[in-house]
Amino acid sequence: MRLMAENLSAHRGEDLIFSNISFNLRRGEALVLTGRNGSGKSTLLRVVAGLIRPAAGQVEWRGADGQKGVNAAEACHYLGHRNAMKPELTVAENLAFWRDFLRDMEGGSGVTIGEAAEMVELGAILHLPFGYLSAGQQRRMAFAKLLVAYRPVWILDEPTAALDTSAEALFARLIRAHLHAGGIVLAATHQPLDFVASQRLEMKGFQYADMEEGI
Amino acid sequence: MRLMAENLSAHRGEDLIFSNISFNLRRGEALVLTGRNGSGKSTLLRVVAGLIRPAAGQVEWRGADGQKGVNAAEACHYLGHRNAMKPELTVAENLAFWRDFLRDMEGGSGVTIGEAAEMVELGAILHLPFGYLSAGQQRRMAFAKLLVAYRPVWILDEPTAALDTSAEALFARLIRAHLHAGGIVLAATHQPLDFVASQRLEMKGFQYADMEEGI
Amino acid sequence: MTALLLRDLKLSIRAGGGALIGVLFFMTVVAVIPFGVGPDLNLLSRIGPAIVWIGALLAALLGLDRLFQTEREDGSLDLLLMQEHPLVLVVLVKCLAHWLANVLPLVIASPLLGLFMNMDEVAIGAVMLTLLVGSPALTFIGAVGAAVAVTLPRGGLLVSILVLPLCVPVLIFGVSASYAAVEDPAPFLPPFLILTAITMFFAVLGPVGAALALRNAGD
Amino acid sequence: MTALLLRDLKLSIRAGGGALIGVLFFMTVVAVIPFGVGPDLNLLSRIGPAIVWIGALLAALLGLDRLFQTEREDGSLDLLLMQEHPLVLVVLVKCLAHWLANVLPLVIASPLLGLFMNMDEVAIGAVMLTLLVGSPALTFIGAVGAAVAVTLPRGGLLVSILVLPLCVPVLIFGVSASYAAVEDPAPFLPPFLILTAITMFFAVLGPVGAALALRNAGD
Amino acid sequence: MGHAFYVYTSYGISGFVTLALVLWTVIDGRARRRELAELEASGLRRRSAAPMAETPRS
Amino acid sequence: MTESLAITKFSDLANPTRFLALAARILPWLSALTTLLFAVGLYLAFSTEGDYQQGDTVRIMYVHVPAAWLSMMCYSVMALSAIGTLVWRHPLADVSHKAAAPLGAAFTLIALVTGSLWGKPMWGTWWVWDARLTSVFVLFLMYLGIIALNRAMDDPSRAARVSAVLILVGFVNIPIIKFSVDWWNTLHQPASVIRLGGPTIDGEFLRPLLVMAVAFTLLFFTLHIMAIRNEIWRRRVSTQRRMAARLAGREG
Ligand code: HEM
Ligand SMILES: Nc1ncnc2c1ncn2[C@@H]1O[C@H](COP(=O)(O)OP(=O)(O)OP(=O)(O)O)[C@@H](O)[C@H]1O
Ligand SMILES: Nc1ncnc2c1ncn2[C@@H]1O[C@H](COP(=O)(O)OP(=O)(O)OP(=O)(O)O)[C@@H](O)[C@H]1O
Ligand SMILES: [Mg+2]
Ligand SMILES: [Mg+2]
Repeated sequence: MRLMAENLSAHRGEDLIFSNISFNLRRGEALVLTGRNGSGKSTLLRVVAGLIRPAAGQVEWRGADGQKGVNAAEACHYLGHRNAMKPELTVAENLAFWRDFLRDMEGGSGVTIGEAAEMVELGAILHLPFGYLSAGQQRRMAFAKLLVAYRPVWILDEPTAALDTSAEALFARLIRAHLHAGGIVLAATHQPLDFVASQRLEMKGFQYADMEEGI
Repeated sequence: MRLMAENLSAHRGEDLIFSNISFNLRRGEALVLTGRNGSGKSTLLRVVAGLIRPAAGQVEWRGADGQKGVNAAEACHYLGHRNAMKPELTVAENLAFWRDFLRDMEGGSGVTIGEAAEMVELGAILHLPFGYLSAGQQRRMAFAKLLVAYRPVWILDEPTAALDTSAEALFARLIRAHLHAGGIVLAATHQPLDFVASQRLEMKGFQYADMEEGI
Repeated sequence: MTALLLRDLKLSIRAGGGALIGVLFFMTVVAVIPFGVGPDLNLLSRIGPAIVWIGALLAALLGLDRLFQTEREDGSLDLLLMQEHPLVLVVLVKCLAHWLANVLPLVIASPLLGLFMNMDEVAIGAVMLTLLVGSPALTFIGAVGAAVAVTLPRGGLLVSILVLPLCVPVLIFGVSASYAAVEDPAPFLPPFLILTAITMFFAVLGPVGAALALRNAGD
Repeated sequence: MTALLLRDLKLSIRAGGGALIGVLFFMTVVAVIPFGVGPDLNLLSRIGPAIVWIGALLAALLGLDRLFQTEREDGSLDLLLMQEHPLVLVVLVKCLAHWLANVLPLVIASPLLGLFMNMDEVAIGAVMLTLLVGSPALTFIGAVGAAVAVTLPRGGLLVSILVLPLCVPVLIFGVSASYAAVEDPAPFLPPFLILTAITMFFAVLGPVGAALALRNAGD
Repeated sequence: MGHAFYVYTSYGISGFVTLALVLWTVIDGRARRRELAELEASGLRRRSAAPMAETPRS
Repeated sequence: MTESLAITKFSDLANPTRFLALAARILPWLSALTTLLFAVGLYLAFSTEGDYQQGDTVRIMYVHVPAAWLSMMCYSVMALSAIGTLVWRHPLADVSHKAAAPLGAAFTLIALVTGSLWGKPMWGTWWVWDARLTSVFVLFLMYLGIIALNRAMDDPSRAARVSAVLILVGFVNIPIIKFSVDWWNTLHQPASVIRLGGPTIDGEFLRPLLVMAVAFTLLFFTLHIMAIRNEIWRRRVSTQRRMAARLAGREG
């Protein structure tokens, strides 16, 4: 299992956001992106998730058998700034939908909805409409979404924004567990995350040295 | 100048979220709320901002002359979880709208839009539609909104979520300046904020001892 | 307040479609009706006013249900609620912006549409006048519905049930005033005055109701 | 996919208005038309099919412009785009859900509406049949517009120009097929077959176009 | 007159609706009263079992 | 009778417990009186002569007209309660308009159905889209909407406030119903009982009509008081249930 990126660069509008970024992640490895606001962390994560087409370079995913079977995006869970949950539906309905829609990828299986909610310590409020939850509770539930369907790669964009300290520790624990089980994690964050990141990448925004390549 | 709350308690749906909360803030004082996710910080801030009607108790504001002139809510800036900016409009248009709509309260005056953007270190991207900004940039611009129209009280709900460390320091500096100029700040946060909070309140959620009163 | 008006106008032009949707929808309706009634010009001119009025109702309703929902979703509603501007005024201005961007174009286009429907000058004038006077009422009524929709966690459905019935009287008087202008025995003024009264009435009641509902949204 | 269908149905019942809006709207229109055209039952039955079809157009348009917008605003669209399900299928399912929740009720209610409009049995049957066959095309066309609206940061205007003109042929063939069923000289089958062809054409083109637009939304 | 059908149907339907309304109200009231009684019974027991809930008030 | 009752309800009975006590005392008498009046009314309705023009069908009037009146009166009661909710924030007012909505819907339904049944022999059609019929139909829809609105929100006091707003806005429909026959010349009968200048209806028909009208009014108040009582109980049950759940959660 391996997630590789080669010489990625990406545009937003007319502006080059970053260029020449490469990494190579194996089972159990994590990459943490840091950098100033607007330096392009979210953009990079979205490129990896296949949501933005890179201006150059490519992202490659090899499954357990070493084959380039599926698209990289399909092996990924993406937790962005927005939670991808409907405020009108209850938490349980939201989770059930994503479980049924995403379905487990081969190589693992998700937990039940009740278990996932317990794992983020919110088992008691599954019946509330998602819109009623507090900001931190919403974030936790969005994270629970990663647990109900199995994906080897987790792409997390500031997962701990709006979380209290105990929940931060909880997320770190869940991420460690995922890594331990052979998963891969790509996270962008401003706060030190409490898990061993095997790789770090500081985004610096657009480098003038790269300008020639960008044009 | 004084912001007082007496024996506040509030419901959400049918549930009592907190009860019997009182505080008293004078010129230059800050109150920091902490507490677990879902403990009711945001609810308390919204009660103070007049957005939720308290189940009991009241919020009172006395202006510089010691008179109970205006409603407490009108003396407040409220920066909630959502940024209150339209993604379709440019940053400058958004700020200009809030400046014109909110207008300065007597006792002070806001800075110009350009200056406000400079103060949050984003002077260069005033022309971009708000929806194009990165999460942290959006948050900064939402903060700039507090600077374009003067209000003595700032109510900040997790102002530093999604911010990088330099922006955190920047916000702390701006908040200190506001306090220094005789303002009042009420903030809920999970991260230690770098300014002298004269008061702290840890929200514990609903207290069982208060239950009889809630009904 | 002007700031709010301008912002809402800008938004409805940039994001919503605004002006054109109403006019285009109307064109579509006009394109279809002749298939129904056949190329009978007399008949067309007879049902013309009713059709124009129904088109206006549609245009007024399009997008109206989200009048406050968008504000709430991005948090602007909180700030609007906190200000000392009377909330009623804020609602009024938002209604005005919606009417200007979505309904007024239809009123302006109505003579053209009247020509398509083979209506005579008097009828066209009457329709335009009644629309001008009556259509704001639709917006005001819709605003109450939109405000109630904001408070409901899951209730768009209800709003339509509540709002549409209230629109019926407006339509009835609008249409009957238009006809009264053409058909001789019926006097034009009484229904027209009633229509004016209804609009004025809802111009007060609508914003007050909407403001009350918004104040009580509380969340 | 079934999960998506069910979720969308749930959402449209809970939040959007869905089923009842179309039917209720129609009731209002029907309640008003007699005031316009007078209690002339013949005339009512003559314009009936056109009115029912216009009602269907409205029902199809209600909320359709936000089909993908809501998904995008809360971030769900990202996840939908990332899956291996062909995107075309996702769009198709979303269209289906929208059609089921918003347009089908109108199709089902159309006999009742036909009765109100004093239409005879053949006309009612014909309208129902043409609606059943033709209205999905409206949804598919609208989906393309909705997808384009998502990709354009400020392009609501474009969408309406794009969508409504494309709907006109559907409407025209639908209405003329309904009339052909009642009026003798005109044959029913040709317009009906053309209508079917249009629907089938848009059933392919619509989702493909929408999927293409969504893929290139890229942000 | 041959209109008896209309008269009796309208009386019938009105009677039916009225009766349904009355019955519904009465039954609803009974159910609520029963629930209240049940709660009273168990609630008293609960309070005695958990006296701590009462103490802070005094 | 009805006046004084309404007054007591809004001022004296500030607290629900007092209301419950009074309701328990009044209800038996009220229901007995209602039954009695219905018996008398029905007897009169079937013993009087038919109309020379309308024949037997005139008997439909004795149900149709009281039901139609009540459909409007019930809405007026709701509007009064709505003012109570919004102005005095009185919890009993919240309960009152919530309890009245289903009753109003039922009476409106009766008026619609009997009207249709009367319309077939008189006008030759079940339904026409004339102003009065349309506006009564609209009233029916509004009752349904208000009921649904109350059910859709899980915070009762918020639901009460929001529906109060809607009730007040919807009140415009009442004068429209009442005066629609004067404003448009329609098929429907103009007012002949409640009008300036006294009733124009024949005494023969007036007597049973009035008895039935009073009977219907009493029925409404009986049911309304019962429904309010039920609603108060319902709220108490849910409050206690929640308390119990909290205690259980704490013990566990
Ligand atoms: C579905 C159809 C009908 C509806 C919704 C309806 C509704 C009403 C309403 C709301 C009133 C009370 C008006 C007021 O107090 O001023 C009323 C009264 C009355 N209706 Fe109807 N009606 C219907 C059909 C009919 C028909 C078919 C007849 C007889 C031909 C009829 C005869 C009357 C009479 C005689 C009154 C009493 C008027 C008065 O004395 O004030 N109605 N109806
Ligand atoms: N309508 C409702 N019914 C029941 N509970 C509700 C309702 N709305 C909100 N809540 C609950 O109210 C509580 C308080 O939420 P609040 O947003 O004030 O928390 P918070 O302290 O700001 O948390 P966070 O740190 O996550 O932002 C939450 O537990 C939430 O689930
Ligand atoms: N359409 C566009 N045109 C020009 N610039 C754009 C456009 N869209 C986004 N940008 C810019 O792209 C940059 C990268 O944003 P991105 O969201 O990747 O930053 P980030 O590192 O995630 O920041 P944060 O820490 O605040 O989340 C930002 O500076 C933003 O202003
Ligand atoms: Mg980011
Ligand atoms: Mg919060």
